[in-house]
Amino acid sequence: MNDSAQPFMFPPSDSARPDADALYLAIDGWEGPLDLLLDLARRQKVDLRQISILALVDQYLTYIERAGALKLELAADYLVMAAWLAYLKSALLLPKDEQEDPSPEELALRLQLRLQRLGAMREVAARLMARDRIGRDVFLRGAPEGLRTDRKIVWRSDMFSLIQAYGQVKARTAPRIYHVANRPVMTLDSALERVSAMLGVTLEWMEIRDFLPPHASPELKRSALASSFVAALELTKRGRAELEQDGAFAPLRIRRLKDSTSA
Amino acid sequence: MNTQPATLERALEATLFAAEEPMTVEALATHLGVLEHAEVRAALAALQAHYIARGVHLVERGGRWHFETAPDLAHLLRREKEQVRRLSRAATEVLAIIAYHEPVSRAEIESIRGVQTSAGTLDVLMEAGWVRPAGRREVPGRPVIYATTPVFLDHFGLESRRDLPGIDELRAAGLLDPVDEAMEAAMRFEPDEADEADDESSEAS
Amino acid sequence: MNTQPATLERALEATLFAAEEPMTVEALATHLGVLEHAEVRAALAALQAHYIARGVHLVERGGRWHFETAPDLAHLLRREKEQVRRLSRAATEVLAIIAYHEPVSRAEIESIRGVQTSAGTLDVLMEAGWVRPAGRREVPGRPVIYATTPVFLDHFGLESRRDLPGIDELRAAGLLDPVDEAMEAAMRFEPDEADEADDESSEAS
Repeated sequence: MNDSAQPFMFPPSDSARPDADALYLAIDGWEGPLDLLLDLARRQKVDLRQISILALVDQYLTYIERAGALKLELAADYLVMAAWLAYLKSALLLPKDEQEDPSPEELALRLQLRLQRLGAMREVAARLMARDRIGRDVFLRGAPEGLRTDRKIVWRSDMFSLIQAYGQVKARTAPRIYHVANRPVMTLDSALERVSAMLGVTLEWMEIRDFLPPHASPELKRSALASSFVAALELTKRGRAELEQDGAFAPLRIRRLKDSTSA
Repeated sequence: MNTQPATLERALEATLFAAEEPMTVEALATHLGVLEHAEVRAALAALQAHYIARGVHLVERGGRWHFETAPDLAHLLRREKEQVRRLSRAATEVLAIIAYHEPVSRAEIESIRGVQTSAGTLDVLMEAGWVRPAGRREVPGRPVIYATTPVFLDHFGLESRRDLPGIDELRAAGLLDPVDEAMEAAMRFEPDEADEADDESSEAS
Repeated sequence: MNTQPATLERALEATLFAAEEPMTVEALATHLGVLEHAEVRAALAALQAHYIARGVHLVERGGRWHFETAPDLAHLLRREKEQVRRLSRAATEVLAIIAYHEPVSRAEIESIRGVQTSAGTLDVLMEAGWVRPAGRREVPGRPVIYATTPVFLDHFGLESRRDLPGIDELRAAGLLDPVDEAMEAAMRFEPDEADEADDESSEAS
């Protein structure tokens, strides 16, 4: 009933790893060279500081021999350890003066210190595992409601933004009215009348600009020029006048055809 | 400080605490190896009394017992974190249109605004509590129509919608721009559009 | 029957009952909108005292607070099927080495154990959430170093690493020092050796 409170699932043990087993000795919990030594040390039931490394090495080598006899496949590090320990044993048995550096005593001490440290760790590991553990000895709430933090947005605006926005909408979408200013123009009819009248005065060539009202505003002058030009074209078409121009943008001249008066 | 709780009371307390589901008296009795159901019932009653003034209550529902948060503290489980955010321009326009023309349908809002209105904009206004659906217009399609709420009046410091300045007052205040400037605004349309897009995307987030 | 619990005490009780994870004083203060952490701490202490004799306890582990069942009721709550599967011996040793030596590199773990540590062992501990990589040691090769987590403290009912069983004794005995250091100390073989050992333990602590 408390399944969810126990996320701590472990594979049963490292020793269950199939491919590691071939070169891995795991008998009665022995896992490696130091482990094996440590276990042997414990079986002597003495303080590691007092233990005879020589005796320990003896036991280890005996064990390896026996294991070999049982046709167990031994891990390479076991054999290295065994070789090293055999050397250590022989060195410890040799007279002192023939020894090299580091001395076998030093090696033995180092081994002892390592065993001591590993022994200490194994002991505290066991004490740690024996504590009141969650999911085994103590249990958490089975069905906690859970805490949730909802983010809530508080919108903010103000009167001015509101009426300003409305003003903009109204302004943007108001019907658009276009005013066209009443500009001074000379119509084609009045230009025709004016040009015809002036052509009647003389038979000489006259520049078309001379037909424009002299005191008109620039806008009216431009309108009059355009109208007078069209009027000149119209009169020429009717056969009442002729036009001439020396080149592009050169002054445009107009004169009455002689016989047109009779016509 | 407290009277020592009885052993059975402690056992029930721990069991119900660790239980993933509410438990019946029978299940509790079986679990704890107690033969007398009456004993369990009495201990449950004592436990319930103990928790009556506390932040957690022991309750029975349909014959099953469990711990739950005291009803007056339920709000602690759902904490709301407030975040103040300014209304986007698009949303402000829609809100203004609703305020001035209510009740209005979405199509009407769009025709007044002259711009398509994303669905999120109305959602934001309803989330803010300023706008509510106010029925349907009895025309083909029966569109939902929207109106403002008292919360809206409150937030904007209005006694009633009649307090909103009229068109003439807006014009007097320079808020209703003359035609030429409206033209200009229309020409500016592109950058504005980009602003709105920004606003609306932030609303959605 | 009981004195009325204070409002903050009730709020903390409800919050910690409902919480899915242990909570720090800071998280509790934020959640409940209490400004003074000292106030929260005081209320937690009162709440802890209230629960001391009950079937459920309020505990602090690595600065985070949670409710759990009383340890003496373990026998009532253990299920037929063990919920915490046994950790392999290799994994328990590695865990102990990390906890007592942290932060520690894999090579250092191996030198203590005298055995190669299979990659799976550290994985298992990290998957359980008890161990985490804690940066790299600034030595050649920059090896990753490992340390324990608050979840580790939680699971093993430790308020802090100072509560690790026997850690003071191990430190005093120099058993947490590297072999090389111990070798040097032992080889010096001087009468004031005891003094030195003391010095080293005080340095280490």
